[in-house]
Amino acid sequence: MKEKDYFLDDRPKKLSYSEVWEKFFNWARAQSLWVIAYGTGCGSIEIPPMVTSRFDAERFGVSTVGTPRQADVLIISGYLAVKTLKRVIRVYEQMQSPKYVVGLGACTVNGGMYYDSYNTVNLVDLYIPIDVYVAGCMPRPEAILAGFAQLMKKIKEGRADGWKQYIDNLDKYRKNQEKIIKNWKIPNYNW
Amino acid sequence: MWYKILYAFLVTVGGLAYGLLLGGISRKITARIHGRRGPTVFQNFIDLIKLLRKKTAISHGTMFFLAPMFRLLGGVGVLLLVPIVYGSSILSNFSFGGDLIVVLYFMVFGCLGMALGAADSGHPHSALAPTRGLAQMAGYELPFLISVIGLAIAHKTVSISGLVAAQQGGIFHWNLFQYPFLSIAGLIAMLGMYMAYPFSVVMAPQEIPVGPPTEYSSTFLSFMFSGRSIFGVGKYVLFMDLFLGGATNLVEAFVKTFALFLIIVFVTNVFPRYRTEQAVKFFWTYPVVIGLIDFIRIFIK
Amino acid sequence: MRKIVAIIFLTIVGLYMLSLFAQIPFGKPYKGVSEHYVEKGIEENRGSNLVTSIVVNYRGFDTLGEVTVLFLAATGLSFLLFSCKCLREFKRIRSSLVLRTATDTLFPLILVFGAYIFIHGHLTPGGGFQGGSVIASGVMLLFLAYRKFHVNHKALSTLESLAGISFAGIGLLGLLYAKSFLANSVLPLGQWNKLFSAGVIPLIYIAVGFKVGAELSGLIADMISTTKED
Amino acid sequence: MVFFAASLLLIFIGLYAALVKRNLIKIIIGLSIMDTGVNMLIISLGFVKGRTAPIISLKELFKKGTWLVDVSKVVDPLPQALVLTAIVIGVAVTAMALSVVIRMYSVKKSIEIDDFKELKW
Amino acid sequence: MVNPVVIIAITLIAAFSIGIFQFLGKKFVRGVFWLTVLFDFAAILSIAYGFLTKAIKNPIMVKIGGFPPPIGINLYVDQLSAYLGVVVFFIGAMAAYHWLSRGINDPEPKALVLLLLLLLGSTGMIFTQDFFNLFVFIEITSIASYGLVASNLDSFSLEASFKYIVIGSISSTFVLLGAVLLYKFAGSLNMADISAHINSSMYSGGMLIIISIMFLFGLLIELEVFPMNGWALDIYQGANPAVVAILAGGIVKGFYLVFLRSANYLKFPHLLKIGIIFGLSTYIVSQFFAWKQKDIRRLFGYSSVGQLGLLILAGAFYLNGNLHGFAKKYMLFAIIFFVLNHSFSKSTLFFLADLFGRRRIEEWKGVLSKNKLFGFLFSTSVLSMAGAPPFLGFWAKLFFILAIPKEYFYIVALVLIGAIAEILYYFNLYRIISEKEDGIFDYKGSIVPSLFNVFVLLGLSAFGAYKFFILTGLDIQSGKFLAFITISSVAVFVLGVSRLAQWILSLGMIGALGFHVIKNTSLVPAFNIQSFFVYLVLAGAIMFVFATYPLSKKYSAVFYPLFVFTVFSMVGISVSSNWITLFIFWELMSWSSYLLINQGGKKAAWIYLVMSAIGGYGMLAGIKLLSTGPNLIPSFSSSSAFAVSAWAGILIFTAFLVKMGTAPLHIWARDAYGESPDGFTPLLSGVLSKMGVFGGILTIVYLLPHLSHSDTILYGLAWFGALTALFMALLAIFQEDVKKVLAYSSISQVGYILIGLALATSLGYSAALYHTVNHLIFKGLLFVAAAGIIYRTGTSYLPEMGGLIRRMPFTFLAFLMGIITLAGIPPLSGFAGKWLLYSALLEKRWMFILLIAMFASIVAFMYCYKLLHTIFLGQLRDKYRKTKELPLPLVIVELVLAGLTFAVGIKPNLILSFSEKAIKSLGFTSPGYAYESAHRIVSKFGYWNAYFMGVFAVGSFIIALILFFFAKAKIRKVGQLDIGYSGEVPDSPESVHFGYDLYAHMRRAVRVFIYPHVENTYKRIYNSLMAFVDYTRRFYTGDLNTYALWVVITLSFIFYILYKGVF
Repeated sequence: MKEKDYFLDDRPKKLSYSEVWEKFFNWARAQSLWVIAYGTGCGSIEIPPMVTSRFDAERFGVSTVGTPRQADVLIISGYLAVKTLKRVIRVYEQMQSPKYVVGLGACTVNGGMYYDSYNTVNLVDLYIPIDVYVAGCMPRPEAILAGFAQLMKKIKEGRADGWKQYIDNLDKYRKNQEKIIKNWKIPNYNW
Repeated sequence: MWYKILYAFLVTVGGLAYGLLLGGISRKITARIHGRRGPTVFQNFIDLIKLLRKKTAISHGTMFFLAPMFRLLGGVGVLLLVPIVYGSSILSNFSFGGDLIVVLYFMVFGCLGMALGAADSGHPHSALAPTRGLAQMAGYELPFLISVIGLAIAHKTVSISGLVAAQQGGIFHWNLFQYPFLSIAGLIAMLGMYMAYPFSVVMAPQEIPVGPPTEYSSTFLSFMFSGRSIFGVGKYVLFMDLFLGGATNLVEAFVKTFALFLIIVFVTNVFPRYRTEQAVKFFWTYPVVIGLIDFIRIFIK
Repeated sequence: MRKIVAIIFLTIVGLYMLSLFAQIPFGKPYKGVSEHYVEKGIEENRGSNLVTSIVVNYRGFDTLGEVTVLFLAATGLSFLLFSCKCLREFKRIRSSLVLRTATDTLFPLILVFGAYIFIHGHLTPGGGFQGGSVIASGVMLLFLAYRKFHVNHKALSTLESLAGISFAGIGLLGLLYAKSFLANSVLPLGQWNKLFSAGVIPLIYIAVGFKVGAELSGLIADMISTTKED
Repeated sequence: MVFFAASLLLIFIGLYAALVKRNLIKIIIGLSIMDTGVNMLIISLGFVKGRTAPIISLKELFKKGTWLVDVSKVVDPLPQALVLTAIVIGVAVTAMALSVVIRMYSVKKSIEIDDFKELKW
Repeated sequence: MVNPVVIIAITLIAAFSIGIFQFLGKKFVRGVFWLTVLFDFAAILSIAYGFLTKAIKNPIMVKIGGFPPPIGINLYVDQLSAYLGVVVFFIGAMAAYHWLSRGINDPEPKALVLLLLLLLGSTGMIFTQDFFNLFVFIEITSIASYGLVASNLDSFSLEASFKYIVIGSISSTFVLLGAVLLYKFAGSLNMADISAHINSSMYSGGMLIIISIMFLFGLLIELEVFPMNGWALDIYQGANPAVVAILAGGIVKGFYLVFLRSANYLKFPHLLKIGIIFGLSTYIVSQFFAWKQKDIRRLFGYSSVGQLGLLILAGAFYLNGNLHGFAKKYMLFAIIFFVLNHSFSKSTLFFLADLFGRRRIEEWKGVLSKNKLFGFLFSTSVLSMAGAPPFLGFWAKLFFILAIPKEYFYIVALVLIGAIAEILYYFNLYRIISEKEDGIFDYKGSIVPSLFNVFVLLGLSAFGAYKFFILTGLDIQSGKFLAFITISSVAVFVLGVSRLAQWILSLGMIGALGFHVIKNTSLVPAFNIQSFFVYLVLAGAIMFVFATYPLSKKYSAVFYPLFVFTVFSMVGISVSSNWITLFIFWELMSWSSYLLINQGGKKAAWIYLVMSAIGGYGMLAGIKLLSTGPNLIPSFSSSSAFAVSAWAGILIFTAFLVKMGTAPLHIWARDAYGESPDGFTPLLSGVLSKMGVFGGILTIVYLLPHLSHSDTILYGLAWFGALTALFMALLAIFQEDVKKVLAYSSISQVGYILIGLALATSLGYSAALYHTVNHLIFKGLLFVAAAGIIYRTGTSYLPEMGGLIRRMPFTFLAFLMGIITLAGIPPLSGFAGKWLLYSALLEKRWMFILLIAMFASIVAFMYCYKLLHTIFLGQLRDKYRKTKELPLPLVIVELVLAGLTFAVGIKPNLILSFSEKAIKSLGFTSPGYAYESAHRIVSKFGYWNAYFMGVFAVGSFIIALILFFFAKAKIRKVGQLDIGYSGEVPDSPESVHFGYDLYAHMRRAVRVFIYPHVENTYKRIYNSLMAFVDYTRRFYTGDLNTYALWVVITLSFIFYILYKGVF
């Protein structure tokens, strides 16, 4: 055994699969979106109304889970600080493919009202692939649900392939990430 | 013999489907009580398919790897060891393999396997949850054992078929009416056994993310999921056999298990959650006292 | 408190013992072995002093023990007080002229008297122990009179050893001659009321006399030697 | 009878000293008194009224024509013999006790019992 | 043969001549001294040898002065006085040698004279037949002792000496008065003559009784009876140990003989009363007062005084106890053995105490490990003193208990309680001494005398055992087996030059015995319950001894000998044919296992020993109750001939319950299991506790049917078993030490076996026997694995472990199977036992017990999981990254046992076929269950198909696995810290490992049940007893006046009880 093998350092391999059943499975994936309950910013306050009685996201098969291992969707709920980005990357990488990212609010698009802060990540897309943006500051639950509908549509059509891009272009993403994260102390790839 | 295996396979598949359906119905009812529309009743099937076809999975080690099999095996084993339909040679499954005591102990098999696998993941929450589960088990098993032993002594058998046979001949021969207090104790224990609210501290989805399977994903999780569903059905059938007089045909079995299921769903949706020690203390007081009424009655007789 | 308890319990024990002695006749004739000692004493030993006959002959073994006890005491004392100046706070005082003069005069007489007593142990009241004591009292007188008086320990020790050995040796001779330890059959018994009579009894008593005298003197010397000399 | 009582009294006075007195020398004195009492008692046990001492220096004490002594004329000699031994033993014990006390005095410069209670419990 | 009087004369002459020789130099004096002592010793030895070989038939009578007895003094040397003389001179010579080697303070010739005269005095004392002469010799002895006691010349010894002088004078005053008054009463001083004058009717009047009391009272003072023994204890504490060794080892025994002989000559009718009152009170009081001693010499002093009390009791019974036939003989041998044992071992102890020189017990810490020879001598003496088999003290105690008439059962009980108290303090001392402690050990003086003493003691022990087996007429097979055990363990010790050699030898011996048992059916004629256990023991032992080799490097050289000893004594238990043999081997097992445990946890071992003693002596008391009239040795079957009180059964059962660790007697188990050497724990749990089961079966089958209330007893036992099973399981949950978890688990499981036994039905026995074997398999497995894990990781603390599955996969596999078996989950062998037991309980309708038993097994899951998780699962610590799989022998044993659980799980017949035979040998026709088909076992209530279950479980597991491979995604094995951790990266394994206090929540629920009530009760009892003793021992104020006062008070008390007289 190696001296330190706390972490698996391998990069993820590119996946190939047959397309025959994929359409059916994509349907299933779209109908069963498990969201990791991880609030990265102010927008996470909009998620509870979304899943509870008023807006009832569960009717679309959207439910929350507490662990990245079982989650399909990561919601970037608002502005990302550099520190938070590190955690987001770890959580994202720990999710199992296929996995999707929903960016919530203006902040994820261009930094929003905090665009000129020293600490805000302005373009989240540079660091992790985002499948769906939901505009607004903050978007209301209706808008988030609309975003989920968009995501489902993308999944069913097989276009929600952010996870694939991430694997394919991991070096690029890593470079971007390491550029703004000063002390990179997380493993090479978070399994 | 070989046809038995075929039927066993069918029963397993049927049980899985039934279990998933019941899960879906439960979610639906919960949603309705919340005033939501809720997912479709088939949501659990969809979830299962999704999980099966996740593209990656991680494993932490051998026990982590094997645990879902244990889980599934435990569930299937319990379902197959209890006779579903009284008198049917086919649907009594493998109940010749052992009596109630065997089933009671075999029930632990899957749970232990799952707990071990979970602990192998090295996640502290995964280990915490089984300890809660085992503590709670020590809680609910006491009233459950009271009712089981009471029934066994009363009917002079521990064979499940024998117990069912003793309840034949009309609704008032059911243990639920013959030994109401034992049955109440047993049914309260059943609530604990299903780890639903108010006894859901084991699986507490948010504090210790879903408990033991925290680190499980993809196919592993789908196996655990299906194992859990089948296990649930097996337990319904067992309780049906114990208290509701078993079933003479499949429809009756459906009706009776569904009735048991409803009890759980309704209790679950109206209660908050107990802490572990509260749950244990609860089980060791009210249901035990209730159960002991009949227990002592049988003891004196 | 202790006194009261002591008196109470002593009274209880005393009453029990009184009740015993109340049953013992006082001054009434005796029976048992003493009859034999009195009746046959002269015939068997020829010593006029029946007590001496008993002490040295009938119960000579006791006497051997008794000598041993005294020897033990002397040995033990010199063992415990060996080169001990335990009582160095106490000085021997200078004695008066009268005492010294009297001692000078009396000491030979005392020695002679002591010797007389143990030599005639089998004829008159007295014996080895008594004679020895008398001799030792003479030695004590010397100690009282002369501050710097020392006894010759070596000589005393040799004397007492020789005396002791001769007592036990006489006993062994008895064993040799009469198949019985301390048997009075080594020497002829002689005639009643004569100095040379009663077999080995006078010999034993002489040995005892020397021994007791030496031992008691040693005792006194040992004790006095613990005080300060100047 | 008076002899018995008196010597018993002596014994008990001696015992009393051993039981009560706190001075080691006084205790030894008590033991000596006790010894004396015992010796007196023994002697008085051997006494027979109207008889002579067991020293046969007169012809009259013999039975006619024999060397056998007339028992009815002599007191019991045995207790006297025993007492002789007892006295010597008493002397020896006293000597030992005194030497021990001398040593004790040199250790603690005291001859009170209260200073010699180290060995207990 | 030499004329005894020559001994005295020569000694005297020598003593006198030293006065001259001292001027020639020390060497001459020593020469004279040694010559004399050797001559005396040889002379007495020749006499004693004459008696021993029956060359001298009648007691030797020596006239002194040529006068026949009543006129002159005479010596009377009988067998006992000759033997005692030998002992006195031997001890005297040893003490003199010892003292000389230590250096005698200056006037050495005087000291030698005193020594010589001391020996002379005591010889004369035991030889003479004249009351006054006796007094003279007593005085010689006393005065010599006065001087010798003071010989250290420090304040302690002087104080002791002065106290001795005063009390001794009082004592001799009474002896003298008594002797003279006896003369006045009977007209003679000769003992035999007086005896002829006395008949017991004379005691109705006041005179003789008061005289006798005075005489005997004087001797009683010298015999150090309570409450007049403060001076004696002060001597033991204060005086020179060399002197004390002679006093305690020889002189006091002389006084004892004289006392008994005088009482016998006086035909004293109240001797029994006196013996019981004073002997017993002395024994009990001193054994208890010794508890609080801080000074080792005073502790030995209390022990000596206690032994004397026992001797007085024994002597009183011998002379006056109306014993007949064998009982009288037994009592005589009890006395002889007591005397010998006490003389040799106590003098050794005093020598050793003197050699090391420290007084306070704390300062003795670690002595045992620092000097092996010293340790050996000390251990042997202490063991013999405390009555451990096969040493002499044990045979003495056994003879004594056997000989006491059954009407005096309370004496048996009190003596045994005293013996327990004795073990308590002796081994508290031993605990301190055997602790590990750094530092330099040096002693001044020669160890040779102690060595001699111990060798004699060992020889005498062998003689004692021989005499015991010959006299009692027990089966000689057992005696031979005892010899075999001893010889083989000594052989392992002697021939085993290295641990490897010892290991091979032990393996070979156990294997050879096993082979012998299988080949030669003389030991176990037909397969029955006994051979069942023989096989069990041997199979378990060979497996566990095989596993020990890698661990043995850190064990001391006595580990393997003791291991072999324990194993063979268990075989002895299994083949014993009557209760006494059972008891002997039982004690052998207890003591040897105590010594083994003592290699690890000292305090734990102490508690184990005390509990074992309570059990063992309880058993002896029960056996005593079983004996009837002339039948002193109750055999198993003879006990069925009559009805006995329920107490016999209960008392006998106590021993077994202790070994099983049943609830209120379990307090030893946790620490003893937890802290015993790891190599021994499997045997302790797997086999040794099963001896309790064996005994339980014997008791229930042979004894209980004949007792009154047998049903109640059985039901009570079942409750004890059930509650043990439950509460020990509850306690196991909260332990944080792997072996302590397993310890509680072990006694919890044995609780199940007890339930099975208490059922007393054939199904119950089936369950019990099956579970016995099964428990051996899985608990042995678990303990072996635990031993290996502790060996590899260096800790037994569970929170320190974790993640070891990655390093020890085989061990994990075996451990997992062990745990599944322990939990009783179907495919493996554990379930069958549970099923049989529950069926048996259902059959008997013991519903509540069934409920508790089943519930306990549910609770057991909690600690099962805890063990697996905290050891093997979770995060692997950095320090264990390089840890290897367990050593090969351990892995082999583990895997063999794991394979067994699997095999038995699928085919329970592997065990059941044996247990059926065993049950049939108990007189049952069927095992209580039936085979419906080849594998389907049916009881009255239920059924179960082990084969199917196994195949089903394995088969469906494989099917599930295959299914999984069809459905699986791309699986990556990740690192141990790759866990979902709220986006954070854990910094170390420790920070994310959950291993401490797993059941904190459960603790809140069951706090009241797991509070150590029982343990605290024991502690409270012990502490209050301690406090009581600490307070009451102030009785010995150290004040001379008080001591003297007690003498007077005692005298008035004796007068009062024996002669109402004036009051």
